[in-house]
Amino acid sequence: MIVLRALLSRLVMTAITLFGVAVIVFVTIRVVPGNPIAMMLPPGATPEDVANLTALYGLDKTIAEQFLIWGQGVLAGDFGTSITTRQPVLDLVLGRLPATLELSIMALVMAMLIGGVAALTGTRLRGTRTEGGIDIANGMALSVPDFLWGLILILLFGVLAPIFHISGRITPSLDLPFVTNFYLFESLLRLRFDLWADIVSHMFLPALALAIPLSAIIGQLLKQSLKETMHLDYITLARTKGYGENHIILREALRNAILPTLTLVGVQFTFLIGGTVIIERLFSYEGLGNMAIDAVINRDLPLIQGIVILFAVIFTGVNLIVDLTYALLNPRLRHA
Amino acid sequence: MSFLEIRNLTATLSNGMPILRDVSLSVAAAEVRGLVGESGAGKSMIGKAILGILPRSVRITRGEIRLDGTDLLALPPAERRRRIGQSCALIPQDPLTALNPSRRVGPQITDRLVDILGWTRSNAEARARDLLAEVQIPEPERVMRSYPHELSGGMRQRILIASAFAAEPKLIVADEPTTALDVTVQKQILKLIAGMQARHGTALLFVTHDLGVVSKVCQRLSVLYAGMVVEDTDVRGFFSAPDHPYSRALLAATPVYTDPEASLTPVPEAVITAVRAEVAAADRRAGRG
Amino acid sequence: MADLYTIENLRLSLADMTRRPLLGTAPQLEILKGLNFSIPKGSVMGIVGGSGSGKSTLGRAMVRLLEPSSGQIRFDGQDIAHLSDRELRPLRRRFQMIFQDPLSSLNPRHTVGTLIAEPLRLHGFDDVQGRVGRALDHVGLPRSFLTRYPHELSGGQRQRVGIARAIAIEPDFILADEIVSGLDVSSQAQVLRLLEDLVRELGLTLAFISHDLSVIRRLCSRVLVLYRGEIVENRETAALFAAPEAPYTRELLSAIPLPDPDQPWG
Amino acid sequence: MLDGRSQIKRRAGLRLWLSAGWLVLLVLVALLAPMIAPKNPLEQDLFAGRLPPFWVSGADPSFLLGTDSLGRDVLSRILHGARLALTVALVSGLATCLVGATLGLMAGYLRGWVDVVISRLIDIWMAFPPVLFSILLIAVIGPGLGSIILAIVIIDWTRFARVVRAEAMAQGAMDYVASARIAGRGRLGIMLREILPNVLPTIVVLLTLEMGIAVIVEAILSFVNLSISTDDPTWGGMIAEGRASIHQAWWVLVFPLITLFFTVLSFSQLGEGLKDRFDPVLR
Repeated sequence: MIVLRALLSRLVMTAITLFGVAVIVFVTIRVVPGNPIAMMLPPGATPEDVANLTALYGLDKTIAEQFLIWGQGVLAGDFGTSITTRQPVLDLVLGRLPATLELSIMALVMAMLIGGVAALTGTRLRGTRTEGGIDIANGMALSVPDFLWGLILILLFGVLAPIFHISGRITPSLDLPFVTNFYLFESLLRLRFDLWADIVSHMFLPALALAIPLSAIIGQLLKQSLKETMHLDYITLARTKGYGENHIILREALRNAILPTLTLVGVQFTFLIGGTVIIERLFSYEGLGNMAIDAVINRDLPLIQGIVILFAVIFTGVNLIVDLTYALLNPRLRHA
Repeated sequence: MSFLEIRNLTATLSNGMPILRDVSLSVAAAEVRGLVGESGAGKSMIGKAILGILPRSVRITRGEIRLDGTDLLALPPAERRRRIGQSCALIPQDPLTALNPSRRVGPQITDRLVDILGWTRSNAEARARDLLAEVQIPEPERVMRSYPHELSGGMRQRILIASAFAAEPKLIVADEPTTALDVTVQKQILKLIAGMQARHGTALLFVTHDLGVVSKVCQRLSVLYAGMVVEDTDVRGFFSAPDHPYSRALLAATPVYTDPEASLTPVPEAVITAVRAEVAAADRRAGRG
Repeated sequence: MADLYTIENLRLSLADMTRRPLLGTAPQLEILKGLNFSIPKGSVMGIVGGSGSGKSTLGRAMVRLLEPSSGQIRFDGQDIAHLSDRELRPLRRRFQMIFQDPLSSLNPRHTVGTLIAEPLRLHGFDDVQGRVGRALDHVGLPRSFLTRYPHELSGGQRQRVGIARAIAIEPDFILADEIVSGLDVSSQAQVLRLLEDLVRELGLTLAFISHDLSVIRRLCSRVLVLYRGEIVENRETAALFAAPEAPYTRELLSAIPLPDPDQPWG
Repeated sequence: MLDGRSQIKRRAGLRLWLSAGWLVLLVLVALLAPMIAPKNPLEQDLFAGRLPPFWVSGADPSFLLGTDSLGRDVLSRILHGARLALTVALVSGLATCLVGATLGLMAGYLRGWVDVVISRLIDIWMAFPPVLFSILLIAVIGPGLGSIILAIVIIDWTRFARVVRAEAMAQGAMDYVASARIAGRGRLGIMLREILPNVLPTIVVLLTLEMGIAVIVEAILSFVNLSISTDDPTWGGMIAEGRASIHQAWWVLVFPLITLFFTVLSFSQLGEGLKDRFDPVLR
């Protein structure tokens, strides 16, 4: 019963967060000094052109009324139509979402691999020069943001030693048999490894750029958590039982050290998704983030709102999942 | 031939500060030896040195630890770890952190029997059930399937004692096993440990700062100050007339409710300076030796 | 002799953090279940009990670090159980506390001098430096300690700074919460002897919380035995040790291992 | 083998000096840019477009680090760009720190409804991708130095609030806070005298980190050309142009990137180095 009540209050909080985000983005855009419509019409437009376009988008009503109309629409799944492309916002957004999700998941996997290996090696070789080296690398990876890593990777592997593609999501010339927009996964399902390799070659550098700072955070958190766990009595006890260091780290310490790191990875994952905005722009990768920048530059209000709300839904969704997995994995809570 | 023989064991911190100073002591088979001293006296360091769990910053610079005739310090690490795993066990201090929170209790008792001693799973589980019964834990079956957080502090300490005796080790190091417990629970645990030690005939090295506990549980004791053994005698002799002035001062400082006036007398300054001089003399001898 | 503290039907419940669900509020756990006792002026009251007996919670309620759920706490005649922080402030000077863990009760960022002087300045005392110096002398610490940081001192020395801070402000009452449990036997004896002298010299009223009856035997004139939030015995010290009435007190006494191999330890 | 602690001190000392050195150099460059820049950063010379750095064949030695596609001197533009970067870093870093740390301290110590409101705000802010939020704000309040600083403060205050709140809560449980209450100190006094001094080292690290992040945010904004007016030399603007002509003129991207890299790194390592200084135990 307690878990149900906890879940309910968690959902209420999620709703408040989403509502808060919606209000902020809705008001921020409309507090524009100038009139957004005026900025979009060609210079020669007459005043009544401006008037009926304003009416069309309901911008003549008060902000509160607009919010209500828009809110009802959103709850019914209608996010309004994009000003620049005249297409429903929902279709545009859901069309680009798979690309961003694939990139984020690939970056997360990379980050967990790099961070995990760094933490385990650092723990296993405590006190040696290697650990010192890992710490310095971690420090640098952490303090330099994904934007710079993206540029560095473009220079290194795009120009100096062109191994990977540095722009776009797939070589345009190829004919695409895909039904969904999940190119990476669908190419695997269709066993089209040629296409898969091409897509990976396009995604590798942007994913790595996103993964480097995240891997440093995961690496440091996991190593710190492992270090604290290694001092506990049950680890000392395991040593007196005759177990070797590797067994102790992997079989006894890791499972307890991972739990606290997991919750923070959840939070960092949402920053990762946020990070795709600039990385997709840098690699001209056709994802949600890239579209968001264009939407803002073109003052496409409905599209901006749609994208921001979707990001917020992803953020709160990921956090919810992380909280639940933490509860399931942690034996103490599992019996709550 | 005594089962455990420590000769001239000397250890220092990485910055050169000595932690153990030329410690020599021997423990006969089935003997209960107390290691007593104030915090920082190095008593638990000796236990950790034997079990090979010294903190990374402490290094043994000289001496031998002979277990059943073999000097553990001369063995390669893997061999030494296996030898300790087979013939020694630890009863830790804090029952709340001595059991892995995300593993069930059963495997934490049987894993050593199966992985290190090569028993079959069924024998190991049968052994675990017997030992849990011996430490008076009701429903051993259910307890083996439960997680540590579902059990009380006292219960967990019993499980750790059962786990230590399960492998029939020849030597058990008990590192302040009851300090974290209430005095009423401490009494039951101490009686339990003493009882099992007698039944299993295991040599027991009992590390504590509490002279009362030593008088109840141990046969012989070594008193330590700043990593140096200042006195090494049998319990009855010690409590009737301790030989070393520091031991006498320690006994006089211990609170005793039956004699409020005499107990709790602070250790005189003179005794401290004298024992410190003794330590300095030992350092000079060791420096030249 | 008038009573400094009179406690009537004191109840206190706290949220049980161990059973707090992932997000909801934690269930309430009653820790003090209706306590009635009083502490005469100038006496040293021992409060003993195992872990979970509520002795620490009682202490914190008496110095109003915690607000009780119900009941009265009369300090020198005035009920302070439900006063607001503002109303409590003028009274705060009169009841002080010494904590168990000397490391966490001294702010690592302040020097010993500041730690002792701060409360004096707060309550507008004059000649602050003089009083700080005298407090250090009282607890047997050299004046050179004024500029030292807590992490540079030993456990025993830190505890003396805690005592100096409490007595500097000339309180009527001091609560000592397990102040020697973390210390070695030698510094334990020194701190307790110091406390004994201070009570006599300054005419203090003291509440001494401990799980160790042997320590209480020496220091306290009366003893309160707590068991799961209830008082099971409240007796004059000598009488309690001579013939304990409550079964739990008897069990506590018989469980203590005295440093004597011949003592029958049932 | 060096004792563990002095080894940490040696490495921390090195890290502190290197990062402080770079930042001092940057401040000097920012102040003296007009005097020391070889060329006028805005002066275009279409005949001298895309000249490589001096050591590459075909270079014009007077353009030490080469020129961009409009023939402007890369070195001079980097030197002038330093001024904007530092201004943004210092001003928005301090402002964000002030707002975020104060709210975090209040939420962490006062708890109650203050904590609920601030935590809810933090949650909402974290649901907003920071880059998108900054671009949106700039698009709304218009480009310019003031709006960049305002945008950074509005977005990044949660970075301080979250950490300071957690630390203030942990401090709140310590006995020295209880003993301050016993001494009769009020809540504000406890926050400033007891809790803040212990949270300061963390705030210092976050502050220098935030300065680094501010420089990056400015670079990103000018990368999507939402920063100051376009012709003013900014590192971000140079990077954007360098990215576009990466195959023809790699140096237009490389040099501002290196400068940005060392600046950000120095800010974060400075924070770590200062933190050790603040901790009396390590001192």
